[in-house]
Amino acid sequence: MSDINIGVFFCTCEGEIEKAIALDSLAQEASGRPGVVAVRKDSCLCSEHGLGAIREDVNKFGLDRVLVAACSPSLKTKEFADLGINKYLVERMNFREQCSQSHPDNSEDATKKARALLGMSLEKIRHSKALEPVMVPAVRTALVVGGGVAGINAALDLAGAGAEVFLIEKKPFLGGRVSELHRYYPRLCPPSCGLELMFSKLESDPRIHVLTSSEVEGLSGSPGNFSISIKTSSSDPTKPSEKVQVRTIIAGAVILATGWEPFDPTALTEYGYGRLEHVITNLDFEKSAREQKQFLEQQKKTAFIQCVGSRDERHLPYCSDVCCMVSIKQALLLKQANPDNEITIFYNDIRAPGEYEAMYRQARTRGIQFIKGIPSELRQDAQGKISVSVFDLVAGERTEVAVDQVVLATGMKASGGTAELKNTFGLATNKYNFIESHLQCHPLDSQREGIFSAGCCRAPMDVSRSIESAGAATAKALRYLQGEIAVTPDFPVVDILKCDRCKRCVEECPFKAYSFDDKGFPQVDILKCRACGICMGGCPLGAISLGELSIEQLSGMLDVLDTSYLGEDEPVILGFLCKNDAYRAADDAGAKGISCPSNLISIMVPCSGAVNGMIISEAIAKGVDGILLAGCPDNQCHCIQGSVLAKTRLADVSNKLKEMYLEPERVRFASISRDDPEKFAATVKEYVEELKQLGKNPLRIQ
Amino acid sequence: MGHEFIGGEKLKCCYQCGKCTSGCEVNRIDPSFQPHRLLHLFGMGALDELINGDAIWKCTTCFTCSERCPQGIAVTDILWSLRAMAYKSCRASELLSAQKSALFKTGRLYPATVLDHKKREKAGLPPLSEDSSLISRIFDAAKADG
Amino acid sequence: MKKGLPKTIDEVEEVRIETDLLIIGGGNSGCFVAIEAKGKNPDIDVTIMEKAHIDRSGALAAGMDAINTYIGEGETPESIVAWSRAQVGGGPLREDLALSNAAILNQCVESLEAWGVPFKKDEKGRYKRRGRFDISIHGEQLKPIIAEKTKSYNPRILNRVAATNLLKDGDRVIGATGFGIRDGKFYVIKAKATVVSTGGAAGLYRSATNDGTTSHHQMWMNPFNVGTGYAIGIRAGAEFTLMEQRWCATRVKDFCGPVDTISVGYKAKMINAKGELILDSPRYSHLGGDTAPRYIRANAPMGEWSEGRGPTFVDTRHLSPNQVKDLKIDYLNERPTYVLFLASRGQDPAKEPLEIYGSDPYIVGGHTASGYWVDGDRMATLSGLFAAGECAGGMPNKFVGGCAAEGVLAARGTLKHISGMDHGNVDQDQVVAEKERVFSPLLRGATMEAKYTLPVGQDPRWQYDAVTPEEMEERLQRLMDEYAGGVGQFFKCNEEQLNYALKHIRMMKNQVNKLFATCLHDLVLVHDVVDRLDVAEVVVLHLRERRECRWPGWQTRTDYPEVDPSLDCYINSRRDLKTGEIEMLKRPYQQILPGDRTKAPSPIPLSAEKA
Amino acid sequence: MMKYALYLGCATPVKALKYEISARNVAKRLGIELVDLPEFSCCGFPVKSMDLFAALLMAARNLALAEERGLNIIGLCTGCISVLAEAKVQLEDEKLRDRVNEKLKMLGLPQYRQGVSVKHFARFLHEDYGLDVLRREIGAPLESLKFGIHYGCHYAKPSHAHDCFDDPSNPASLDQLIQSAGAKTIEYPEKNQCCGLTIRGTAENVSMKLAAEKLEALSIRGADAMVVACPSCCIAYENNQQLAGRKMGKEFNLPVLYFTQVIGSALGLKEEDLGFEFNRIEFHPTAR
Amino acid sequence: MPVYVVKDKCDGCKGKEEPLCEQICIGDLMTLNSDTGKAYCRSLRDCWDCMSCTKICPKGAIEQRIPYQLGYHGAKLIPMLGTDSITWTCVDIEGKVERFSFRTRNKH
Repeated sequence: MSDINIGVFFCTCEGEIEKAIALDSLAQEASGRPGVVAVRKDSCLCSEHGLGAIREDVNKFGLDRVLVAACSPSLKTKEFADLGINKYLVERMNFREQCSQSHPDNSEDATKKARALLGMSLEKIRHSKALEPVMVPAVRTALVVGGGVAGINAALDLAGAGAEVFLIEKKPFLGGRVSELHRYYPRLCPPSCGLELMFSKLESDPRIHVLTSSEVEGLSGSPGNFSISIKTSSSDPTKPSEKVQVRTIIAGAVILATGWEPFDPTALTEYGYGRLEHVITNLDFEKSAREQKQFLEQQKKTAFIQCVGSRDERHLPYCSDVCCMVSIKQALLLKQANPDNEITIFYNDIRAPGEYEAMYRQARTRGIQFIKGIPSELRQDAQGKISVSVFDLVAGERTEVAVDQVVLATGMKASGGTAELKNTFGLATNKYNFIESHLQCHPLDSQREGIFSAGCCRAPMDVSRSIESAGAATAKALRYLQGEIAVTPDFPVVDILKCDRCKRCVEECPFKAYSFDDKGFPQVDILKCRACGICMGGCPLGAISLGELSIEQLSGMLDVLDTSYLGEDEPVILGFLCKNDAYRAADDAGAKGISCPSNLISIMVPCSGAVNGMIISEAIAKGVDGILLAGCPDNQCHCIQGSVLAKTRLADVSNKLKEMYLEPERVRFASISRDDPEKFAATVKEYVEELKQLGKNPLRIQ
Repeated sequence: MGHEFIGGEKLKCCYQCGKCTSGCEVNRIDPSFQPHRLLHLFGMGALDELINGDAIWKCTTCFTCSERCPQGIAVTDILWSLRAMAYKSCRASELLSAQKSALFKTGRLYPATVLDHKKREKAGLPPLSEDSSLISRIFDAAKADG
Repeated sequence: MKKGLPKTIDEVEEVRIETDLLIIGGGNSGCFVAIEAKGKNPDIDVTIMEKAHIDRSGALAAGMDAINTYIGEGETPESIVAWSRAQVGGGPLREDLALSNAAILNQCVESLEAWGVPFKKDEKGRYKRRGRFDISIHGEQLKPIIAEKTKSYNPRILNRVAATNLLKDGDRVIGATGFGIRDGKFYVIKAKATVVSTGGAAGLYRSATNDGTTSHHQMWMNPFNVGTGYAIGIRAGAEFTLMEQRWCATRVKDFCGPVDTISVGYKAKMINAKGELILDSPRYSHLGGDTAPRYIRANAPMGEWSEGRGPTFVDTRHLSPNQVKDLKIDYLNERPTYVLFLASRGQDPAKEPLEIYGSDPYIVGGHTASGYWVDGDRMATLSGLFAAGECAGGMPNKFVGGCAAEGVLAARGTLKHISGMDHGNVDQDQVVAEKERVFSPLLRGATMEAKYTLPVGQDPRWQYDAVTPEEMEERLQRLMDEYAGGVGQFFKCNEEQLNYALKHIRMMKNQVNKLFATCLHDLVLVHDVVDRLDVAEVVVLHLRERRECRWPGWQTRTDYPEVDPSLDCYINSRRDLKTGEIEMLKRPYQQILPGDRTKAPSPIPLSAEKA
Repeated sequence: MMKYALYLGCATPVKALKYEISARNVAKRLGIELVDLPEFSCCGFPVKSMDLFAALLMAARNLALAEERGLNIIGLCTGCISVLAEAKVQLEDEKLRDRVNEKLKMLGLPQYRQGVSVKHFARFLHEDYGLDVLRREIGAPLESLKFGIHYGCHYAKPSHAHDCFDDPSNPASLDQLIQSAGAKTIEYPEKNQCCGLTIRGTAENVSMKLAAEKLEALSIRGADAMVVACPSCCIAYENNQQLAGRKMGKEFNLPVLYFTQVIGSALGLKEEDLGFEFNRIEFHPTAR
Repeated sequence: MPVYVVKDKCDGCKGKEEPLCEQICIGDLMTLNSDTGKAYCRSLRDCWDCMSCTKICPKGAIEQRIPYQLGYHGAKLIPMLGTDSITWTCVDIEGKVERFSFRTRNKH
């Protein structure tokens, strides 16, 4: 099918590339290839002049495919996307980072490898298709679940950005946990003022609809057009919920702000909460302080015990983030109310990030005692005095204080509301039952597109950070509230002529993007999909292809790969490199001049989980000596289980190889993190050596 | 390491909150005994200091620290491990050596004297059996590692 | 995956579909019917009813290594027909059908390549010929590729639905009924035209390699082609022809796999125990030696055995290592486990010749001429009913290419028929009766399970006080082998044996209401054996009617050892729907191509062979 | 009739006859059959300080022996019971279990198959026999008496070994047991404090002080007697009472009883059937 | 002809119903044990050894055997499916290994 016009453009990169690769001879070969109608060499293709030249040729020769041999495709993407031709018809060949720069000292092999790359890319580009972003209509309505401080702020911000907002709250009133507080830190102002301000804003904004005594019953549809059914029971507490109203809301995005619950310290019996008088929790403290003036003023000795339940294997294995500052705040309040109040805070580590340190310092200057050391138990004498005996780790000796009250600094646990939504929304939660996300790279995303989390349903955090995260979540959600959503067209497409409906893709998709059409064939919801290609990697029939990279293209590239491009005795490794980490690490290796054997030809894949076993088998059958699948370390995979699945599939192939009396070592997985080019180079070197030991792939000899 | 370190796995998680020592009855009376410090030394690998010192023999094995350690460290078990190591390098306390000889002779910690046997008989209690070789058999079995 | 089974007939869910064209059997020719019909007229509604899954069903399920009919350089449609006629000893053969088929044969074959099937090529880039009309392919994916093409025309595909009978409105066929093997539903499908393309009938006879246990299905033809296509026609009163012309072939011994691959593909000659070239021996040379009609060659090894010169072989000792490799690749493309078989014998064809033996007889109208009596449009004697592939009678030596072409021709026939045709009226009584007939074995099964408590660990069904389909199948196969000229009897039979067979077949037919099933899979087996009985009866009647030896091996009558010129005609049969009796009739032969029917014009020397 | 293997351990049969006698008779009175297994050996507690694996092996040995007879274990010494119970938990690990069983085989002993339960007699009465049933049996409730309960560290600790049947920081079951005998019990801060006997030989001062503090706390609060559930604790408080007093310059005269003696007398058993003659500090519940 | 499913390789195609081997089997013989979630052949006697299931199984969990009555023990035949090719490995009863690798589909 050479009814297409291909233009091949070589960049010398100011000699950087040409010093290792004989571009002229390649250019000559290229011009001889079927379909190639234009070949050009330029000293700097990414320059205005270079790009101009390409555009010119596109018009002059009516090019419908453009092949660019220059730097890594992960660079200069904007420049080469705008060549007057659909960007999916432009193919990049990594001649610099992964060729000239990584084999600087061996221009002969570099050229050989470049030649192989040229052949494969020419084949790949034949099968490329022009793709346009898909525009999906979306409503301008958002749903916010949870009327706490995070939820309220999210609602306000969304409305502020012009969206219609439904704010639903389980309780008959808004405010959440914050309304149970006496003061917030660091400014020690009463929540009421802040809340009242927010409430009035909520009321005055016609775009915000507040539904109290309401709960989410179910969610269907996809981002841009979620349909959520909501049950509202009579908000009047005197009347029983006889009149229950169920309504359906169509929302483009959902922000979860289902908050937290206090940890109940009764479990730590040594502190006798509930058994001993005047042993209270920090939340009890807020309540009393709010309700009875004298609670703070009346002189007494108070001890605070930090980390009660938090950072405790048996209860909350995590740090609850706020307890240190809460105790300091409460201690300060006691001091303010009555300077004679004596206060000791028993701590393990005080965590006061950023400007909170100032409050900590203030507390110390106010004469609040800080003792490093956690008491083991509380004993109460007949007079009700509580004796706190502790080993002062700083003094290196035991001290004992008798106090009138002990405040247990208890932490935050995930709320029951979150747990309920986990099921209705099909969300994932982490092992502490907070909403799961890629903590580091996508902290606000849930594992479902279009659903975001704000405030303490994500992790323990204080008021200011909750408000902050509400703002951030809003910004994320807005993408789905613009009236229409532009979806980049690299999502997978199922070839129902090949598909046998085994459902593997549906099961393995980490984002639950698959559902079934009326004939029972899997269909991907392009809005839930993140184009990780895990379905493409898993399909036993090779029936699924990504827009950017199809099974057809891959097997086409294998067809033309000359497995002895370095000569008969050199092993050839085909590398499938995850574009997030491994591929970039490989680029850096080149950029840093870490030389790397030219035996490896790399193909960039969206995720190591996108590589199909049939492709690997095909490569082995074609005589490739080794397959290197390089992905992220398991816990770093952006597609949650991509690299894990990749390993399982690789294991299947290597088992098969074993049965076939071939060496299972011919397939290998390597975890390469983005910043470890040395490891990448070392891995390849080592693998090449190992393969030399193994000898040629017996199927190559055939 | 093997079974000598039953309970030792989590040792490295100790973040020195001192709760063990705070709750330690012995420390209250003999400040020189500081469980958190033993853990620290153990973590630092200062085994000799531990094994040669007498601290490890002061623990009553009351389990209070193990019960309450936020990191779930089985402090008591670790102390036993240390004692066992001391014992193996012949640093055992006299008490232990005494107990040992009793055990190896009779298979019981408190050997019954003639008088004891009489008393029991008088009180109509069943006679006590003794097995002089049991303990050594068990120790041998334990050593013969499979 | 045992679905909740019905307690009563009424519990069986009914699915009703109205379609323009119903294709029963989604194998090679069935798929071609769909492709041609949809290709010519995308607007018509086409439904494929397939007992298995069209990705891998029918005779091509395991793959195919060759296309046995392709009109290569120097050959013509006429020459292939003449050759085909000679292959069956001068016929009878429907030359009209054969010529129309030959006219479109090549384009069908070539389309396979266009869809992605790799064809072997010679040095000139032409299809690699291994015999006069044989070309070699890598057909491991042949069926999946045909299936993909079919799906691309988006017909309604009912996988795992087995046909049970034709729906009739007077003399006209207006669709068919079937049951869902997975969903347990009863399908009533009305169609303006119905094509039967279910393949032939295997398992009527006991295979020589069947040792009862795990080798029950060790046979050449796909054993799940049980002749349903014939059976539903027989029951509906359609006319059938040449059902006595059984396909008894030479097969590799103890495996019962194809042998042309070797004998044709690698010029390996048949030898006997003494090492004599069988066909060059005076016993066969006068019959044409290597070019003797197919049935002669097929019968030769068994002849040697019966006269004490077995075992017999194809001599592969001249093969080079590369040829052996190619030979194995051919098998891997068609019947992979033959390579496993050789390995399990530790046998190297270049060192030891391969043993051959006679196969059990099959009724396969794509190979011999058995099947529906059809007109030029491939319409059977019942209006609205068409036959394709192995089901269409009168035209032997179709094989893969020819069956595909038959599909195309049948499709064209149906398109003509459909235009301006209504759906006709379904006879509700027939539907109710049929539903009862189809599902009652399940109800019996339920009663059985309720009645007995049985030892665990073994298939309890053997203990039941009723008949399992396996039992009846094995009885039928033994009967046919011993009394209707099976391989065990060197394909020979006589009037008395045939009468005996007939008597016992009818005894079994009286007992089909004792058959029971305890799951949907059993239900398939039940209807398989029921259909086999109907076909077997007709086959035996035909064998009895042809009181001569026209094609020794395919049809050998010990009591009439000669060819009877008065029987140089088609022997046909049709069930009289009133009496239920099968009546036999004769139809004359009509020669179109002049010349000696027993001689094929001498083969043009093949460039491939010179190379 | 409920049938159990009685695990005596080393101390009880030699140092605590009154415990053994009273326990056996209370059991008989309540219709609990206690079977003696002569093969039972030391639980392994002291061996832990020499070789943890050998200790585990000894515990496993005892478990396996009872299991072989199809009997669950009831014990009197809190130390022994917690060692056996802890071994049970450790042996839930399959690898370790296999290793241990392999050794048991070497020793010609039955395999341990996790089919035996281990309980202190007090826990058994509280959990299985049941307080209500017990109350019904009480013939001579000890209304007038006020006891100070000493649980002993291993009674409820390590809690995971004892299925957390009682609160390790603030146990109550023994109090309830004694209360069901009609008597009162004293709440006191030192309740959970250790008797210190185990370090008698290595840190005598600490050991004595620990004992003394508790004796004092209870004397001050006017306890009629201290109630214990472990022979070692009893040695610390009864046998060493004067010694501990002298060390701290105090005079104690606090009777120390086993809970079985108290229950026994409330059940109306005779003093001689409860080993009262072995009480070092004389005490006659009925006399007060 | 017997086909055997290797338990710890088979993952029932994860779909919990109709795994690929069951979809493809021409004889309606392969099916899923809903308790174990693993596939099995419900009637060894009826298998025609077309190897469709063996070829299509993504986990390589299905083994094909020759009935002992016909061929001796120990021979193996293992297919490996690529996108356009298939590679067969055959091991005979003496342990001799042969490999066959060839195209099964042409590119359009």
